[in-house]
Amino acid sequence: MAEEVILIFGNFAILIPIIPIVASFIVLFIGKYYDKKAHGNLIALIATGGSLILTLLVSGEIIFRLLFDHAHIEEKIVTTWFQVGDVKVEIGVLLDPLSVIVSLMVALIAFLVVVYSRSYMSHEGSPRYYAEINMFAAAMLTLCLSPNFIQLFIGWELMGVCSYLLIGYFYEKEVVPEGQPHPASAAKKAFLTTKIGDIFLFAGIILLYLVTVAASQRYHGIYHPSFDFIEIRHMIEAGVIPGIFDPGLFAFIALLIFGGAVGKSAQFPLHVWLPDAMAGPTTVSCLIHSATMVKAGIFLIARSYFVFEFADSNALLIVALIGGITAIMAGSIALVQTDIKGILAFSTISQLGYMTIGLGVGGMAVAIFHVINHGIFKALLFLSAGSVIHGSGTQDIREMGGLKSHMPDTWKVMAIGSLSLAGFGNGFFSKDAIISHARNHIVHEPLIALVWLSALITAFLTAFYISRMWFLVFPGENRSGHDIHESDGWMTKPLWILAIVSLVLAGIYSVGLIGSTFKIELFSLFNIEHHMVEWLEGGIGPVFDFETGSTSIFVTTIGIALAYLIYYPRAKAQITFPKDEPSFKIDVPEAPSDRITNIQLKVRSFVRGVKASAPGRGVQLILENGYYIDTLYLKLVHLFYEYYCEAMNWIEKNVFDRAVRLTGRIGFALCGFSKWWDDTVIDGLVRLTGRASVALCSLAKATDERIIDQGLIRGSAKGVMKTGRYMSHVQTGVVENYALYSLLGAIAIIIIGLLMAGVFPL
Amino acid sequence: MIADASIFVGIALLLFFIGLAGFIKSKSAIRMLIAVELMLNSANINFAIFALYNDVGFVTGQIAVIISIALAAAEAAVGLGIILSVYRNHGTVEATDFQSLKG
Amino acid sequence: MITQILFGENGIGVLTLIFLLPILAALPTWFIGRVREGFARYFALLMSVITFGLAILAWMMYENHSLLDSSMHANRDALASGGWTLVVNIPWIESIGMNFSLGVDGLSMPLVLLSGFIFCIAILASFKDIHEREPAYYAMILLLETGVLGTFLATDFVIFYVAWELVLVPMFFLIGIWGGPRREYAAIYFFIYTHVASMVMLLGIIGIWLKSADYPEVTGGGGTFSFDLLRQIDFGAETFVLLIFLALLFGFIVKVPSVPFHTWLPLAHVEAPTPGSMILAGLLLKMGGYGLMRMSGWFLPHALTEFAWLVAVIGIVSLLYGAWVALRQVDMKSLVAYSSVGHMGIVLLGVAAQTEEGFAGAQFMQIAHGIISPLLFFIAGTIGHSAHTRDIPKLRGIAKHMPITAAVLVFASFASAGLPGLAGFWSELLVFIALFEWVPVLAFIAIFGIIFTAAYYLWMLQRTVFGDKNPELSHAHDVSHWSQYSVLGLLSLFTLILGLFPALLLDMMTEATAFFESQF
Amino acid sequence: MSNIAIILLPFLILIGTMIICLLLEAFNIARRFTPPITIIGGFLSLYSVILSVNGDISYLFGNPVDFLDVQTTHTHTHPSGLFIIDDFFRFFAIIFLIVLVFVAISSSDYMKTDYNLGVYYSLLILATIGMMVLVAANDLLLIFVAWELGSLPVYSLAAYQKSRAETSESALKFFLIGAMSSAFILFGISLIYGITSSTGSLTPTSLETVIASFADLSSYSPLHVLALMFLFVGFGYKMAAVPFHAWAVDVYQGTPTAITTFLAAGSKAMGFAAIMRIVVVGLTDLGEIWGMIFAILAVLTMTLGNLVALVQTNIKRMLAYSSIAHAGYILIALAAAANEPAAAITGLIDITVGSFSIAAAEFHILTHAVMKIVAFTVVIVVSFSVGSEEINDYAGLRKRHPWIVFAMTIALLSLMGVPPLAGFISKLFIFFSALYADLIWLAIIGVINSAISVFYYIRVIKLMILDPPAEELIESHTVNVESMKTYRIPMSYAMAIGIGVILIILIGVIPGAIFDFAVDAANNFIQS
Repeated sequence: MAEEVILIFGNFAILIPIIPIVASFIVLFIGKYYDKKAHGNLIALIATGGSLILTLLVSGEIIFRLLFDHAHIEEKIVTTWFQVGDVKVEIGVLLDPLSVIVSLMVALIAFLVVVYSRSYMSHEGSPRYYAEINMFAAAMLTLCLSPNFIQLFIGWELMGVCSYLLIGYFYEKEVVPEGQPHPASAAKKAFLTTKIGDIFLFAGIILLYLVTVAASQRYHGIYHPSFDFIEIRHMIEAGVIPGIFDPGLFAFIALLIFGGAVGKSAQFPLHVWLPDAMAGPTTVSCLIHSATMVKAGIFLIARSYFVFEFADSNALLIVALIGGITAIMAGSIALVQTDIKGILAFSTISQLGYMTIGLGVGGMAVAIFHVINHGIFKALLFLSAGSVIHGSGTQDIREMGGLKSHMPDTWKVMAIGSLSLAGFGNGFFSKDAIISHARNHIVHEPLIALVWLSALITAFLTAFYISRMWFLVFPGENRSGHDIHESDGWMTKPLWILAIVSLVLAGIYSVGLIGSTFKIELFSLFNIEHHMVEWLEGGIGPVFDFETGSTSIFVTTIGIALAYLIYYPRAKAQITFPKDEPSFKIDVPEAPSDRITNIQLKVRSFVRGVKASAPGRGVQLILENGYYIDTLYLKLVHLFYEYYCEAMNWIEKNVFDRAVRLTGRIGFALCGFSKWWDDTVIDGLVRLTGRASVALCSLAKATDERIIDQGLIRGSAKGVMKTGRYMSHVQTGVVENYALYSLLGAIAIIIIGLLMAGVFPL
Repeated sequence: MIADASIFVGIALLLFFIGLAGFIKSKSAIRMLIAVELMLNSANINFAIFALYNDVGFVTGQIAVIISIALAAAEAAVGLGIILSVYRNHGTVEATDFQSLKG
Repeated sequence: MITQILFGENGIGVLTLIFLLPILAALPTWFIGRVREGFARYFALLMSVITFGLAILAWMMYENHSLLDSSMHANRDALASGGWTLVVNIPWIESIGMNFSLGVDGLSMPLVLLSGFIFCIAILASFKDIHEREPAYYAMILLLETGVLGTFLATDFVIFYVAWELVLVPMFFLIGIWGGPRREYAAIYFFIYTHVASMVMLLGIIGIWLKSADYPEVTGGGGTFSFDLLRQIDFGAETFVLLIFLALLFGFIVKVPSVPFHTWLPLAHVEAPTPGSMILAGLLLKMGGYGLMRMSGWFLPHALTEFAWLVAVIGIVSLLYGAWVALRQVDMKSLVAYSSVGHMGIVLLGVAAQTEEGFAGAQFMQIAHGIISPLLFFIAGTIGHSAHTRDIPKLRGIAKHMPITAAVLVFASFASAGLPGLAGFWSELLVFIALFEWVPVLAFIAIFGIIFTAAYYLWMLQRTVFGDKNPELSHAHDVSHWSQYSVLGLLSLFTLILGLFPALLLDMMTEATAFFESQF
Repeated sequence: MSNIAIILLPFLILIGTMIICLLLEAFNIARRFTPPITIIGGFLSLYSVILSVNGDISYLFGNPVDFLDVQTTHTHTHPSGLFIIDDFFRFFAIIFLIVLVFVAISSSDYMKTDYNLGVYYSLLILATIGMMVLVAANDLLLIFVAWELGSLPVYSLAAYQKSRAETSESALKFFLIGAMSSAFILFGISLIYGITSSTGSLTPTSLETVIASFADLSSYSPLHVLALMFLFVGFGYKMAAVPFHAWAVDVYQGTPTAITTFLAAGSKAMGFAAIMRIVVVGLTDLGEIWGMIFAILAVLTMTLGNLVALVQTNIKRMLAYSSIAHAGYILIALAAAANEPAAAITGLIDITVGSFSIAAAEFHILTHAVMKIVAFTVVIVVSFSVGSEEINDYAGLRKRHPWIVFAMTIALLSLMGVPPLAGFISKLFIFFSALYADLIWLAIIGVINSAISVFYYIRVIKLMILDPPAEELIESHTVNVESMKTYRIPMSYAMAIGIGVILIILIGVIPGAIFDFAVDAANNFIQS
């Protein structure tokens, strides 16, 4: 435990999530009446703004203390929520470098998105929208600041719901463009897919808690299990667990927790929901599905990194491999996207893959570093894309082109964002740090080499697809003829803020890099990567790896150059896409040959040749269908729903219900049978007995002749016929028969009585 | 002393079962009534015999016989009344024919 | 003075009042309704609110609330050892030692509060729904209330059984007279199925009575029905006790209901009038859960240990199967009914785990489901009433036609699917903690139920709430009456409150949970 | 003299009432007052019985010399008297008188058009007197006389509506079977007389002598057993225990419903009272023998009654089978009374297994009587209103007669054993008696049977309340549409039904006092 740290603003940190959630309800109920024109935007604005200011104060205070006091800050302000048996759940905030850094980014982007929405959602907005956005911000901030797994999980699930509601925001859409899902369907898919991950996380949390049941006994001497991050970490660090549980179990728990991250952070194989999630408003895609919520998975792993560190090393290897697969897969799919948001969506998945790689190769701090940077530039890119869509009225990049002249602000900020993503702005530093970490890690895990390779290839792909997008959107002539206009200040100002933040960050990193390279004390204060590692992992920051840096700059440059050669229109020429070709999606644009340079011509014809070839077509098809993963899942769900559930339903309708009714029917049949039995069989027996007794009487020679006569005659002559008649009668209604019943009963009773009295020995 | 009376008891029993058999085998209601009388009278034999052989006061059994005869007569009266009304309604007294109440 | 007589140490007892008020009010309700059409509802509402108020008073006494005079505070000494407080014990049939005995503890107190609340809500929900033969209807509801409350309050097996059976008759009529098109079939089915199950339960009760005679040191000789004496007996796990357990278990899981004894439920739910469904889902199912928890924790813990696997398997099958079948349902009410089957499976799982957490989770699920499922049924009923159909494929774009209803439907669906922060989540957390501690494999199977649960709700929402405007629903109108607003508002509010402040419920049952675990 | 008069007051009142009825009839004056007079007389008699409930045992007509002497004692030492007036008598007398009052009430409208009312009511009273004497009898011969007195008027009553074909048919069946059962009883008595008279007793047919001579198991001969079995068969007819039940169904259906009530509620109780007097209490040492027989008969009777009731279409037949089933339940208690009668029940003071079981049986006889009165009275009302006794014609009855339907529902639920109605409590006591006597299997079969019975009762409730009146019903010839529209329920029926329903609920909710009385009666009875 560190020395006592006295925080001023930190005591109010609990308000950070509370402000937006309260505002969320206020907007919902009075948004219709107050600030009517903007659907209650003002309230949301004030709330997120207040939250941002508070976050700035809190994080500023903490970062200041970290930088200058070198204090180890881990401040938990909690109160008991409830307790039942051993289970004690607390609620409150945990202030440490990780939580404040991520919160700061979340609060910033949330605020900017709300500002941006004022204009962007002026027609389609509603109080519901702002309520949900605020609710989301509150949930994400709750998650970031949560001191234990339960609170984290609550924030986590609440985000899922907000995401669900916001993806389905345009639920009343009647028709959707072909190939795109209906918002309601997309929302459902997103929620359910992430839910699959969530249950693994849920299981992981509970198993970890159960581990602490025994561990706490050793640690505290009493049973004091906990969901608390710090508490569990202390237990693990104190070494009380090794004797009880082996790292294999921990690897299992770690992978369960990672399962949650796979869902939320859209890692392979649960990434399928994220592209569909773009059905929501662009602001939502920006805030939730690229900048913040999808980072929650990365944040979660960083938060519980002590589990991964303690666990068997295979756990982290799997994390890294999943990250590698995701990165390269999504990057390659992004190549063929024509929807501007689709490109950015796959790009997000791919970048999340990077972060996962970072986590998997032991670079938790650099992963978070990339979270921050990616948050900034991806928010910038998405908001710019929103501006583009808003201005051009379409999402299809084939219908764009030439926007540069119409949108003076947007093209600039988008260029900054694209460069950053490609690896030239602030994105360079964190991405490079991840790649270099991966490279260093190959020594420990040979398989990481593959991951490293995939990271490098992805760097190339990233540069290529983002350049392709930019080249197709901004330069040249417009291809659709829409009326294009620049967005208003409510939209461009947040863009510029983000762009400037991005540039400033790039500047700071560069200064820090220079500082640490040339050992300049003052400058190295700006080496954020270094600090991140120090704060988050408690170690010494890595030295910048020039080899990796130059390699990645090299592949990035190649990517941009290639894109330039293929897609750059060169002049304000009208270029078209051959729409009749079956796979025109990734086809290169046609343009008058004299307008382009020789080398461009050659490259383009080469690319065309490749694509026209059979393997080329196959690859295209695979990429366009996202490796058929989505199709496979759909098929499976379809099979499950149509066949399995239907089978269950059939069982329900036919087996259980029928069984009950059959029981009833058997019961009734039994009654009928017993009636029949009563009426015919017993009756028959009774008659038989009667006849026997009559015969007995005749043998005794003391009978009335007539009775014998009649009895014998009837008994012999009509016996058979009569029996049949009696059998056919249901109930005779004949009084002698009733007497016969009695006779049988009487005889039986007498026999039983005699036997039981012991008069006759048995 | 029962041993002495046992032959008579046997006869009474036999008579009772003859009556029962008659009751069961008869078709006519009147005949059935007669069979019941037979059964009642078999009990009367018992009473009389036991009074003779066993009873110190000789009284109870014989009183019983008288009571039983009186009751049998009352019963027969009621029974014949009913049979009469049945005959009025159905035109027959064959008990086997009355099967409207069944099921 | 009056408070002394009513609530004091040797007074009538607040629980007696709670128990008797509804049934005594039933006949006046009927008469008032006959005298002046339309007054029955207000009178019934008043009576149920007073009952609820008394339940709250009982709760305050139970909690030794500082607002109350200390003379009204309950004696909580017995709670820690599984006893009851606020006990009422009036000789009923002296010759065989049967007593009219009531009491509350941590297990029954929340359920009593829930019953009081849900009956107020159900009567409110009837305002716009029931227009036919109102006097009789409200009298039936009040009769039902006594039965339900009696089941939870009874501390004697005979009273318990009497109250348990008392529930059947009014419910039979509620379904049979005010129900849907197949109401007669449903009513008969419901009655016969549950009555036969009760008979088996009665065998179990008789069995436990017989068995208790083997412990004269506790009972003072002879058998006993008294909960208080029975819990002091340490029944072993011999064959006879196991048979008793199975007989009682059958009675309870038919009521719960669990697969494969659940077939009456969807039928009854679909055909019952909406308030009837609300009571059915909110309270009648809880009677089964309550019985199971009471039996396994208080009387036959060792038998539960023997049969925990069975209970757990039934629970898990109910959870998964209920969800699978719910996915294919067409009628909204039927879907919610199957969801009830699934959720009550979680109660079984919680009990089977035999730990504090499991017990607390099961009880939490009882209460949470007791609030959420009436809300869902009310919405389904309102939609059915307004749109003239409850068939999911025929509904589309409800959000446009009935925005408030749709919003609450979304809320309720998420609450039911166990969204953290709302009532349903805590029970899942606690039950799964218990399950993972007990048999992790089972827990891993069961946990998939959460996904399927979410799946059928979202699939339902997608097809009903969302989508474009539906011309066929142009006649549909949103809730407009104050009673409807209050039903939606109150139920949603309590869902939220229970989610945000789970301690409200869990603190009430601290002693009960501790006692439950100590039994194993 | 005065003492005797007071003790015999219930009888005297009834006899007086009967004479008044006959006189009114004979002189043809104020005949329409016959029903009220009967009701008042029955009620006064009932009141006098209730007033005299004090736990005393009085022996009457014991010593020929001091014929009118009354001996009141708890611990008698010598045989004394033809009559025993104890709480057992009073309990059954109350049942019979309740039945009488109810039947008189429900007949008053039924018989309105009949011209010899006086005869009808005096027969009713006479049968009641017979049944009461039977319960009070302390001598086999008196028992037989009382039996005949309780039966013969009922035969006449059953045949009372001479013009109805099915009535006379059922009366004939009833009579023939009844006469046969009398023969069985008489034969049994004659055999017992043979046994007891050989011991040299001066009062060979007195119950004390009989019991004493049967007490010694070692001197058993087949004759002992034979005698008992004859008696058993004879009484079995009245109880309608399987296999002696077959007549009951037809007769219940065919007889006028008021008399059916009398049969189901009164005559059946008489059978049980007789068998309790002679067999159950008197011959406890033979418990093993007839305990088993009772148990077997109970199972047969319950099961057959319930199962066959399921497939009935006529409500009276259904109720008849239900009545048979209930006889089975009562037989459970009798079987229990046999098993270990003297064993004490721990926790209960002054109650042995035997007395508890007998009390349970008495209690169930009482509740069964009340339930059947309500049910059959409803059947009368409906048969007048709807003109049908078919169950299917009860469809949608609630629209016509909501109150009647309510009463029928309560009665059927009570028969079903739904708490907190009377039928539940009395059944519970019965099952308990089986448990106390270690006859768990019997209790289980009883519970299962109880579950089966739900099906046919609930069917009627469903038809009455949930179903709409069937279309074909309106057009069917079985239904008198005119009468259905105009029929107003006579006050007398409404009163009978209302009181019955209140009794069902009251007994269910506060059974304590009545059950205590039943236990007292049983204790009292075992002592005597």
